[in-house]
Amino acid sequence: MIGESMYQELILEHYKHPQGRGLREPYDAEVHHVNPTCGDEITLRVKVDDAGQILDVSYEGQGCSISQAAASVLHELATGSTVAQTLSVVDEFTRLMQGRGQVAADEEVLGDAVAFAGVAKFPARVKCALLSWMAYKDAVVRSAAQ
Amino acid sequence: MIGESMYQELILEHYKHPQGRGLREPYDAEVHHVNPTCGDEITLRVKVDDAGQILDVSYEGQGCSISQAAASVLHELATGSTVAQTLSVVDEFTRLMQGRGQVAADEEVLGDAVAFAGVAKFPARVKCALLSWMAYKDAVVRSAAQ
Amino acid sequence: MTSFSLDVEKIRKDFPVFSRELPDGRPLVYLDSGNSSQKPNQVIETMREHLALHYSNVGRAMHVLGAESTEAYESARDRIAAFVGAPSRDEIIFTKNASEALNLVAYSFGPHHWRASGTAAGTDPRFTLGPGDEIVISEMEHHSNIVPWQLLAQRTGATLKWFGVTDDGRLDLDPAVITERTKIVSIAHQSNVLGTVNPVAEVAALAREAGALIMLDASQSVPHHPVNVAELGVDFVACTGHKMLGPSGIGVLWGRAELLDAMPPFLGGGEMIEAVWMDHSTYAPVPHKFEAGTPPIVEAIGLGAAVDYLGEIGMEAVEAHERELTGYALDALREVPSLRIIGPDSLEARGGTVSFTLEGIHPHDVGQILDDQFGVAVRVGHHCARPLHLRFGIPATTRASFYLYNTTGEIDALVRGLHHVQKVFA
Amino acid sequence: MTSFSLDVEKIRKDFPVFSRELPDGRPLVYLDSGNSSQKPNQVIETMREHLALHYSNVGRAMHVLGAESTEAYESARDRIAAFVGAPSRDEIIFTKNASEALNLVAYSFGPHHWRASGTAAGTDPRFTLGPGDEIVISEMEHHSNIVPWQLLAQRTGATLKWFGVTDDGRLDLDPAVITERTKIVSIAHQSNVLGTVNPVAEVAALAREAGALIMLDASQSVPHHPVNVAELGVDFVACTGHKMLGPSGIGVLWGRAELLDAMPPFLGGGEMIEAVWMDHSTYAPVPHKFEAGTPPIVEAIGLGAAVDYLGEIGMEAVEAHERELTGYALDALREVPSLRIIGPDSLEARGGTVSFTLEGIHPHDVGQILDDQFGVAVRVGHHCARPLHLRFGIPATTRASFYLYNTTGEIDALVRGLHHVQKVFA
Ligand SMILES: Cc1ncc(COP(=O)(O)O)c(C=O)c1O
Ligand SMILES: Cc1ncc(COP(=O)(O)O)c(C=O)c1O
Repeated sequence: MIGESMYQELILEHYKHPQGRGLREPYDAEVHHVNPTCGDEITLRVKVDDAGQILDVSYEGQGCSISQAAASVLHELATGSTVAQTLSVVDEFTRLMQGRGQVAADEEVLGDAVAFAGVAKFPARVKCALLSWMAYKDAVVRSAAQ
Repeated sequence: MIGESMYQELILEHYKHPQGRGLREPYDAEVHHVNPTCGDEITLRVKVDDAGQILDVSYEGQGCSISQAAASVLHELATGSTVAQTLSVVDEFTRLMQGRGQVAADEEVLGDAVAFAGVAKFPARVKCALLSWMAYKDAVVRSAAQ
Repeated sequence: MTSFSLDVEKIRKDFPVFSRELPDGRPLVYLDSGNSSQKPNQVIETMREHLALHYSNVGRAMHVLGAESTEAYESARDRIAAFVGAPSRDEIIFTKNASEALNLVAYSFGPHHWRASGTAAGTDPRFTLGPGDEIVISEMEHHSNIVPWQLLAQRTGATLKWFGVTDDGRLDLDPAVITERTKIVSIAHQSNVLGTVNPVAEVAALAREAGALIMLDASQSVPHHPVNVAELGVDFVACTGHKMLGPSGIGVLWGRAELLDAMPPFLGGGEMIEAVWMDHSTYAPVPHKFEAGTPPIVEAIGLGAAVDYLGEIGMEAVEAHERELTGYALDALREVPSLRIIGPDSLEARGGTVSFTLEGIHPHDVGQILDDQFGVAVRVGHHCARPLHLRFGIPATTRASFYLYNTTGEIDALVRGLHHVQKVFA
Repeated sequence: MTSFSLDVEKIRKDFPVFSRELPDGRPLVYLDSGNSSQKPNQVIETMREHLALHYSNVGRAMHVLGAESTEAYESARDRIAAFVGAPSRDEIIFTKNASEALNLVAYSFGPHHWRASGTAAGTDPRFTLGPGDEIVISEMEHHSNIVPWQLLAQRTGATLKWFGVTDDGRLDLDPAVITERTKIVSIAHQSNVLGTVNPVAEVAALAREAGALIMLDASQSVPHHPVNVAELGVDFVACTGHKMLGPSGIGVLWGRAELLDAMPPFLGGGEMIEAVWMDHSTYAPVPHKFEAGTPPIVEAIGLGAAVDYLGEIGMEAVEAHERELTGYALDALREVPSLRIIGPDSLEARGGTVSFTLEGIHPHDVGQILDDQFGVAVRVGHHCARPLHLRFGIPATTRASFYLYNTTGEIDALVRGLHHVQKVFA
């Protein structure tokens, strides 16, 4: 059952007015992720400084409002934060998404990303929400490896 | 559901006092049939004269009371009858047995064999009842081929 | 609404789910029967009663409950055989779903060397397959009629070929696809995305001419049209219980007896044998040869109740009702701005399944808002027919599919919902 | 009776079939749970309610009903995983019965040349099999744990070997049977005829030493004992819903995740894929890789309710109760003249299944009269274990099998019936 509408105002806002969209230079790592079940795609770049500060997350993609809005929210949360901090947000977000609606969202950690809590009830949409976040994690790991 | 007890007095009588049991000479054809699901076996011989009169049906076998009694009843019905007559009884008996209890027994044709009507409800027992009758049909066909 | 074919109000009363309210008081508008249908009380009650009072294992048990279960199970086979026009009840094999039925036939083919080595599999030349031999399917197939044949091609080295699909969603019946190397052709009777009903007679004629066997995936036709397997002129037909008012866990394979007899066993186990020794076995006659282990007993009995229900209403009436709904839906959807129907947009040779896209809005969003705001249940995605979507260059569609319990009022609700979706994403 | 372990009177009230009278007013004495068990209201009602109000297809549907069905289906997986002690829920694969689970594993092995040709099947060396390689089973197996391996041996040219059975119905654990050519060992956890519980740890140690995989047919153990698949030290475990208070049409394969990941797909179709193109596919992660097509949704949910029920009562208590019954039955049957027990006649390492012969009376006659005159339902025949009967030189046995709802009074009824049978055929 849908406890609350999945389409929080905040998600629609981000979908209609995506933050930080577009691929920018410079960057340390670029990844391309696809969700084969629904065809959603994202190309994502990160720029990290030596202190582990995220200088930019830039992206381009196509897909449903959830996947697009998730990328936009990610951009806002990550930019200006640190690798360590964002990875723990990614973990919490993943835990929430994979909790099949049984897991309470930690607003302290998640910030705006808490708006996606309703998505967790829909296994098919969880992947949409996670697409950009998994791509981000991948990109950060690769950038560190360089 | 068992409409009536399968163990008609007549069946038990034939089981305890089998008619015409034992393998006898002379004979025109001998067959050996096995029901692999329950291990019932029968060896059966027929002696037919030139006019198509059944002079003897002799048999030896092992198995449950139904298969043993069916052989005994067969011996009584067939001996002294004709090939043509008995084959139509075999057909009627087969029809009854395979009718899953939906088919009314024709007592005129079947005589004592009508006692097996209750068996038709039990797919697993139908083969027991038919074992000797199928063997008989086989033997008669073979004897005619000679 | 008034239906000229069916008393829909009466029918809806048989389906308890329609008496239910969704959260927040939304009514349920169920337009996803192509995915799986709802169940009438007659089916639910038959299953409940059997489980409660008559249940036991079938075939092997000789007591009262065993006899009752066996009788109910085998009588379901009789009724399903009659429903699809099978010449013999023994040609009806119970599987767990249509996918198993399709896989069963695919696994009946073995490489040539099995034949040489006297293996149970592949002893009949019609069921041997090797490099150079061909399997033919189509681009509009459900994954369940694609993947089993891909796996078979991999096992044997045979080549997988397929008919394309035209821009208006019809089978592109290029006669060059089937050749004398073709050993099996397997296509959908009705597409689960396009609604297209394929020209079975023409395909069967091509297959026959080439000496190939032909299988029909009738998962989407048997629930919605009068189907007579004998008249179709094919060798195998698969369908599935849950799409035709029956429970989950039960499917049906029909095959011509002579072929079923020639096929090697598929799953090994209890009930499919005649006699077993440690080093070899002999097998039961069909249908039991293909029903290893305890079958879906209560599920087959439930499906028996479902075909009784459908038979009483009459499949001609079901078909006519869905035709009315489909005509109404095609007209109504044409009015929605930027909506593109994927599949035939006329009523000719098509069933009650309508898939479409809305410009610039992802189907996942369409489906979720329809559900969330209007209680309208449609299916969104590639509907297990990804190659067909690739063919049309789209990742996904929204699909509305109708059944005997649907009304034109529900189609109105869908259209209202689509207008709202467009507003949300404007 | 008074049971020290269970409140049987209370339990019996949960099973509607016990409120039923057989024709002619006979009471029902159900001693055939080894064949299939009866169902409590909790299971029947869960299924009815789901079918009536929450049913839809799983996984693929994004509407309210789809979410409810998916949640119920996947939550059943969670509960079953917990019930059998699976380290991960994703290691629980739903099949249609135990037979399919056993066949699934058998079909995972392919010939060496598949590996060379890069086929999906047979790419992992543990799952390749050829002439000289060995498959090991035992002489006490159910046909469902014999025939799949015979068919595999035929497909690959591997050799089928087996452990014998001792005169008192124990596995003859000749260590020479397993060699370094052995690739898979598959044996019953508990025999469905003898009642014997096999020494899994010893067999597993032999298999491990030889580098072979080991599978357990736990169809007769999971319903009756606390079973923890992780502690058993094996690779695969099969069991079946209908023997453990669940519905027909549902079985379970547990396997170690690492192996399930390495195995090729078995049945192809919807839901088991990641992406499909016309010429190839990629596959979903487990468990979905092995669940092609619409799964037995309501059946899995019913099985979930069954393990909830068993879990609440406690499997230790079920085991203890059956132990009491078995001890009582062995004592009582020993008193019947000319009765011979086939299998262990002590309580050591045995479950609540007692098979026997009566001198000079065919089991088919025994079973039928027990049923007909006393309403006592037992199973007669070879119980899908013909090689075991050949081993003992008998065509068939009569088998009484117990479950949590049985009483010593019912065993008394059996014994009374046996005395009557002897009178009829005297
Ligand atoms: C030991 C054993 N293995 C396998 C099976 C097969 O189970 P199913 O018929 O549910 O496939 C059974 C029961 O029939 C059994 O007792
Ligand atoms: C055309 C078609 N074929 C096959 C299937 C597979 O049926 P099932 O999921 O019951 O195996 C479906 C439905 O999912 C279908 O629509």
